[in-house]
Amino acid sequence: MATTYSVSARTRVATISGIAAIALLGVAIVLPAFASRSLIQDLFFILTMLTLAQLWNLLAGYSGLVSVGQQAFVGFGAYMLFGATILWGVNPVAALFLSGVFALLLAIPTAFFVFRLSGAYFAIGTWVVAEVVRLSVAQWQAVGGGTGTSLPRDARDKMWGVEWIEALFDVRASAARDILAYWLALALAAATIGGIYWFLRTRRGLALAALRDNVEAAKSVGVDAARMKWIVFLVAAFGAGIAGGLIFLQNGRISPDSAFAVTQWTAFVIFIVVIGGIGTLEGPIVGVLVFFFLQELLADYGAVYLIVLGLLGIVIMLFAPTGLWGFFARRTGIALFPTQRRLEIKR
Amino acid sequence: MAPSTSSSSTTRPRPTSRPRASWSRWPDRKRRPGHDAGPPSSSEEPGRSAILSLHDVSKSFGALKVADAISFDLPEGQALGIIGPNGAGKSTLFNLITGNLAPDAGRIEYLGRDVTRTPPMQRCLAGMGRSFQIPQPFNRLTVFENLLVAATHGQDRTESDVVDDVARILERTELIEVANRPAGGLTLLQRKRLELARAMATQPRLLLLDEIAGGLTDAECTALIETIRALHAGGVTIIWIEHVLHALTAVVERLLVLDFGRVIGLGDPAEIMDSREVKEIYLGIEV
Amino acid sequence: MIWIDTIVQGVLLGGLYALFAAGLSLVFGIMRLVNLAHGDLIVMGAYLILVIVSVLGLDPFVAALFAAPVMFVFGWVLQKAVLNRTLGEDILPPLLVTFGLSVVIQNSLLEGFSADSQRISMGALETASVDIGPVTVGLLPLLTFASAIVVIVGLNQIFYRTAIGRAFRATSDDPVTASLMGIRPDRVFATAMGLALVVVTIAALYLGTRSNFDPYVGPARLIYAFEAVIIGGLGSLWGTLAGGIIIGVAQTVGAAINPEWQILAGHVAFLIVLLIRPRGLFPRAVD
Amino acid sequence: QGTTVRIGYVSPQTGPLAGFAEADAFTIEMFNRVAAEQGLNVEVLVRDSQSNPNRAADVAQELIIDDEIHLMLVASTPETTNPVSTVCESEGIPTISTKAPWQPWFIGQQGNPGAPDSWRPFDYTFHYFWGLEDVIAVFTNMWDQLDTNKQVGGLFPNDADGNAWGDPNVGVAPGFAQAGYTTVDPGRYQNLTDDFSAQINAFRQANCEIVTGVVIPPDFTTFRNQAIQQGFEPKAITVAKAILFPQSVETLGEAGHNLSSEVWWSANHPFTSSLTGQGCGELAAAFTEATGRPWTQPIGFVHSLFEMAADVIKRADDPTDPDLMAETIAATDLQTIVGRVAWNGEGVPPFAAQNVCKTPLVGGQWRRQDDGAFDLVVVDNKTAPDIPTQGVMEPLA
Amino acid sequence: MALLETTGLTARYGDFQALFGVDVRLEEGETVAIIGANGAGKTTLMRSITGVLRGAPDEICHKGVSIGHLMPDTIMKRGIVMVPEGRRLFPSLTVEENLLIGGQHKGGRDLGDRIDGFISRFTGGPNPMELAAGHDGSGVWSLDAIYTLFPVLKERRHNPGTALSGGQQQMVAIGRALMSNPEILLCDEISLGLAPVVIRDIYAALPKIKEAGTSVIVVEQDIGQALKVADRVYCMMEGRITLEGRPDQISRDDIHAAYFGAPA
Ligand SMILES: Nc1ncnc2c1ncn2[C@@H]1O[C@H](COP(=O)(O)OP(=O)(O)OP(=O)(O)O)[C@@H](O)[C@H]1O
Ligand SMILES: Nc1ncnc2c1ncn2[C@@H]1O[C@H](COP(=O)(O)OP(=O)(O)OP(=O)(O)O)[C@@H](O)[C@H]1O
Ligand SMILES: [Mg+2]
Ligand SMILES: [Mg+2]
Repeated sequence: MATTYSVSARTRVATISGIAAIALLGVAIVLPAFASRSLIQDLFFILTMLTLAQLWNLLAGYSGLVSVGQQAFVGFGAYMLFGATILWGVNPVAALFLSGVFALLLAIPTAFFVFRLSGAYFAIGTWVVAEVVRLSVAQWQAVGGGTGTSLPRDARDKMWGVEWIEALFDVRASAARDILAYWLALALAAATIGGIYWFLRTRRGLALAALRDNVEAAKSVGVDAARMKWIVFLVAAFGAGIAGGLIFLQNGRISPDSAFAVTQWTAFVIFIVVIGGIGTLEGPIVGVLVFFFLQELLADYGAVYLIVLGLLGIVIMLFAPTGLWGFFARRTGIALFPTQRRLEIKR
Repeated sequence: MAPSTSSSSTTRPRPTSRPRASWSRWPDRKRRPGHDAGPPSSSEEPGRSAILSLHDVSKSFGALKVADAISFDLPEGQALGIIGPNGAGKSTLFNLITGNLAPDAGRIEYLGRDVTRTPPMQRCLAGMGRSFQIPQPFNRLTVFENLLVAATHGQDRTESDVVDDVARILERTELIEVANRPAGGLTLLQRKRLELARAMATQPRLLLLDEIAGGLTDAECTALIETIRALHAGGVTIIWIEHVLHALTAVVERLLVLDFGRVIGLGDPAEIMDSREVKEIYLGIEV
Repeated sequence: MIWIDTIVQGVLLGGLYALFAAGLSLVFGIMRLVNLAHGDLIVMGAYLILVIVSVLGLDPFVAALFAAPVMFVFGWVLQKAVLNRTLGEDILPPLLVTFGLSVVIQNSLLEGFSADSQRISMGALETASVDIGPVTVGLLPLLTFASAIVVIVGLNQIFYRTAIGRAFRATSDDPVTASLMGIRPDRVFATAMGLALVVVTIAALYLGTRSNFDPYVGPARLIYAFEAVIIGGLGSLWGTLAGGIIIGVAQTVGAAINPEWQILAGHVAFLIVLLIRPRGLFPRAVD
Repeated sequence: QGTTVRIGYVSPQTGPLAGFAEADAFTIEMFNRVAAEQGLNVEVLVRDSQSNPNRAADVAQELIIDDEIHLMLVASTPETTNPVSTVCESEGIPTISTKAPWQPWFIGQQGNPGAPDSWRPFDYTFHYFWGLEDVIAVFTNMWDQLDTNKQVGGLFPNDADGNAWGDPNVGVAPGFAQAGYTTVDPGRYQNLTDDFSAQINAFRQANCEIVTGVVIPPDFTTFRNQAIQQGFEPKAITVAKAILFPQSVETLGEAGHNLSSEVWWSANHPFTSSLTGQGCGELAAAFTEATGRPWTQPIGFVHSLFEMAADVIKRADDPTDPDLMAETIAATDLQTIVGRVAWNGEGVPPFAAQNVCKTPLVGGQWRRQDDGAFDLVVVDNKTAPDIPTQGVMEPLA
Repeated sequence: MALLETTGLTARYGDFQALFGVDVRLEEGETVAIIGANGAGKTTLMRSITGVLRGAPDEICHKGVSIGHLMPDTIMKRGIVMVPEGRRLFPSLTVEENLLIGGQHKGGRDLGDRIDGFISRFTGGPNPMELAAGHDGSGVWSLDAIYTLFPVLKERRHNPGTALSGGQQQMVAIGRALMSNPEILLCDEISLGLAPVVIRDIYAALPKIKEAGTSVIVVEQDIGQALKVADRVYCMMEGRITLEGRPDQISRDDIHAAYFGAPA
């Protein structure tokens, strides 16, 4: 009797969804040729929120780090982009990378502090750190202090690729900048989802899932919980920094209040993750779509939109804590991004 | 989609637990007979060095003293049973040994090194494997993945390296049928088996088992005894907390009795079981 | 002289923050509920008082008396119908639900009252002042501070002298065992939230009279309140007062050096305290 | 002219700055009526910034991309004008902006306000109002009428106005110093703060007899109450922004009497509207009649903004072409209800000459009537002698 | 009609079934002992009776009323009180407060019940207003009576409950349960982890409790103790009753078989 064992992580749904994802990515890349400018802007918004949601999901959904202070990294990344372009004359597109790096650097002392805390204290601690960063940045007069500042025209004009896009699609500079920002957001979102997916399929990713389920047990089978926490926190800060830089690069204007807005960069992101389904890669994708369509639907009702969003978040948390995707997946068993390793036995 | 990992398909008969290949963080990692484990203490069996020694280890929860100056040496390769009434501090003792709890006082040596402040994860890498009394599966992972985590992290190994080992452990613990089911859906019995299987997957050198025999049928119990005996025969040192005494006495060479966090008996199982104190305190039957 | 004045003003400001924090401390202490909507509840209370003042033409203090029972019932129902379902090991559900509540309250107030800033007028009391030794202090801040003391003394009396206080503490320790004593935890929690909202009403009165408020000012008040609670230590009401005073003094001292540092100094003081004592100044012995 | 010209208008209709937008509805109603009479094919799309700069930028973006406006009008404090102007400049939408001193508007929109070499003019956005040099002159002229120790305490928040006014080099302090006044500036504070004891202490410490600054209305109430509570009584309080409106002063009761402020428009200004032919007094009366409220300064400026819109649309060959519109705006020379508007560089430094036009500024003081109502009385007109004074500066209390 | 009776009682923790149709009966004035090995389901049985684990209404019957679905506090107000396994004193309460809280809600309905009763008129569901009624909580047990029963507690009454020794804590736990003058007292392993002398002291209190008219169920692993105090004994194994009888009627071997599933 020769029994052979092997691991497989492939499913048919995943193969199909993989092909679909690549096709979708292809369509998304060429989309600016057909789409209206407002659609491009909407997609930019969706993609950046999706990136932030995936990163927060990595933090809270997989690592139990319920941070209410991600706006610290979004805002700091954004401000470093403005600082780098205005004060040091860096090309804004190149400065995006600096956004990530500086957010990462900020995350190191932050982690030293907040990792001393746990649970609710951790959440509040991250928030206070974000406030401290906001208030400190508001003192930085070279980028406008509490008023904020705008991306200077010179910097904007020399953004890589804008002229090329202008020529390619025959659009005005402002529309070309939107297209560039959209492509960058697309790349960022794809890299974030792809990166997280890849990570979850590595040995470390499995350990992360184990930690999510049971910290004590994971430690007892040799999982380095502390290191995982560090990795995840720093990665999330890096990604949030780039996303922040990109959002405000597209925006063209920054102020401490908008860059460090807890509602926009954390509360909404949390809603997206929870509505979609925490602890899954699909959840934030579903969540961001729901979030966006709600916004479109209720755009004319002002604050009512936020009231509905808040109520929806509450209702989902109370009655379907695994979110819309969790609800769907439990019934169908479908996973678009399977990370489950199956033991195949051939006799 | 990334290609899936797959393993080589050989089925060499190999003991589930083999001598440790590497122990990267620790310099004196080789298993040396007669290896000096600190001061040569009251080791009853000369020739076998202590893999684990506790020196006056104490722990309290508030006013409740659950470990009271516990000291003992455990020679490498021995199987030690621990018994004691509910709440005596048996599970707490495990948590102290594995680092899930920090002692208030005292010192714990493992393989001759002071590990009192070493985090549990490093103790695991150094070869301590454990099961939890209340099963602690990774609920959203499959049974197979539960073992995979343990096998790849308890030992620095890649997934494809460990597949065969993991599968063999699953067969041994009769979990192979449910290998691809989420652990959260297992019955209590299966969870208990999973506890044992996962501990085995870390390829421990010292295996700590907390009440894994409760609720088994006679046949299952016999199978369990066989599994543990085989591990023991493969050179693994074992500490086993158990209320099912006949299972315990079938395996262990020495018995430790805990009561109120104190060691009230340590020695040959038969003698210990026969002692008046134990009968009174543990069985509650007046002799 | 200027420093004495700065510190006195800071202490009085701390009284306001302690008032903001007292209700939060109550629910955090009793049911480990992190209420991110607390700041918005205070703002909601302020609007309620404003409406009563302008519709019925009452004195703000009398209006608060009317508002308090309304807020109590609101808190009771909120806890019973919504928040009780979120309590448990996982901190995410309460965090998220109260976050949602915060967004809902803020935007409902925005819909109802627009973004205009409002103020509850107290007439001559607003500018009245008394001389205390070398410093002149406003009567209103003094009244705020006195109210903070009264609230904390009152809550302590309820906590340690009454049957419902006993029930609060017992339920907080162990809801299951409390239910075996004839206490229904969800009712106790609902009562606690109701009580917290009575305290919130008092805080709202002073929030609305000291400076301006609009639907968005809640989160900033929440963060000061949380800082006060955490600095004080979980469940210690006097600790909360101390925490409020620390934040208040840090703010005025920071502002005296440079107004830019006013709020920053409060946050930094919080971070420093937490760095030195992660469990706050007066933590409970058992958690 | 077949196509409708769409005009976007952004202002803070709610929030702490809501007072600035008080006359919006009244003015737009008037504009629509007059436009219909004159056969102008226009549509005005109004958006509320809620006094929040980020929202201002968002609604501007919406107006441009979704509503495809041709002309943007924006008014009331740099918190509103700057984000909107920036968006419009970037999108290439012609914009006329007002009701913000020109330095915070122009310099505040530059990437680095601290580096004059890096400042650049704008192609599409045009602003008319007064500047810090005017407010310095007006304030010091008013204080010169009193007998003080010339110690001035400054309340400058960390916002666009506050940072511009409070700047030690290009803010108000050097100008005050030239007129012999010493400025005590404790530093920037956050808007909507709970506590002003630090500033009060600092002013008292420096024995300030005058308080000035650029404060949002709610914060001024907090400051004034705390100052009285803590026994700080200066001889003059002359602040911009906070006490422009009778309502803000009325909430202070007695404490509002003789507070002084800059006056950019009043019912007594000697100008007439190019749109309706009304004089200032007539316009103020019409407003009071329509709304039942006393006249306020913004009435004139919001009115003038729509005068501008009508004027450029009439003059432009194709109002839907952004570049032509920008040229048309640049070439404006119009007598409006707030005075002459022409971007001819008069009284403006060269770097801003292309985009900034100045209108006259005088000083006024609030006088409490027996019935508790307040009147704004012009007490100084040295900077614009054609605007008559109605009294002389009096000390507080 | 028995005072308390379970019929076909089942209980589960998630997917794990812990009780499989347990039938137990307690007559007025009786003391019943339930013995069994670790994990046999004794505590689960107690938790089911007191409502901590809830099930079908008819599975548990108290004086002819189905109570299987009621909340623990309602059941407690009917006069069924438990001394939980592991004592479970409230650490934030002093000894005296721990005792007082036991008598705080003795019987009858309180404001909360009235409100819930009012709400249940609209929502349907059990009306605690009616179900909590019936037991008035009067009787011999008071703070003084407890201090007389366990004099050592009086000396330590202002200490936090958890600062006492295990035996003293057990006394507080018993006293706390007695404060409401229960009709039925459930004691879950009150000798657990205690020294034999202490156990003797605690068991000495049982007759006094019975004298006051309380019927008692004791859960014990200490078989000797259990057999001494009980009128009737049930033995449990793996969620089932495996033996029932009077202490003098059952032999060691019966017990051993019922305990471990196989003859010794
Ligand atoms: N984290 C903790 N906090 C407070 N008390 C604890 C904690 N863990 C255990 N205890 C208490 O310590 C005592 C010893 O518990 P432990 O789990 O070690 O007992 P055990 O000997 O394993 O018992 P069992 O046979 O029931 O498993 C018990 O009284 C228990 O209630
Ligand atoms: N909260 C729980 N979740 C899951 N299983 C549980 C839980 N509590 C108890 N069990 C299981 O239910 C079964 C019966 O437990 P129970 O506590 O009723 O036993 P017991 O007879 O009281 O044992 P002991 O003598 O140890 O107190 C055991 O197998 C136990 O592991
Ligand atoms: Mg144990
Ligand atoms: Mg039990």
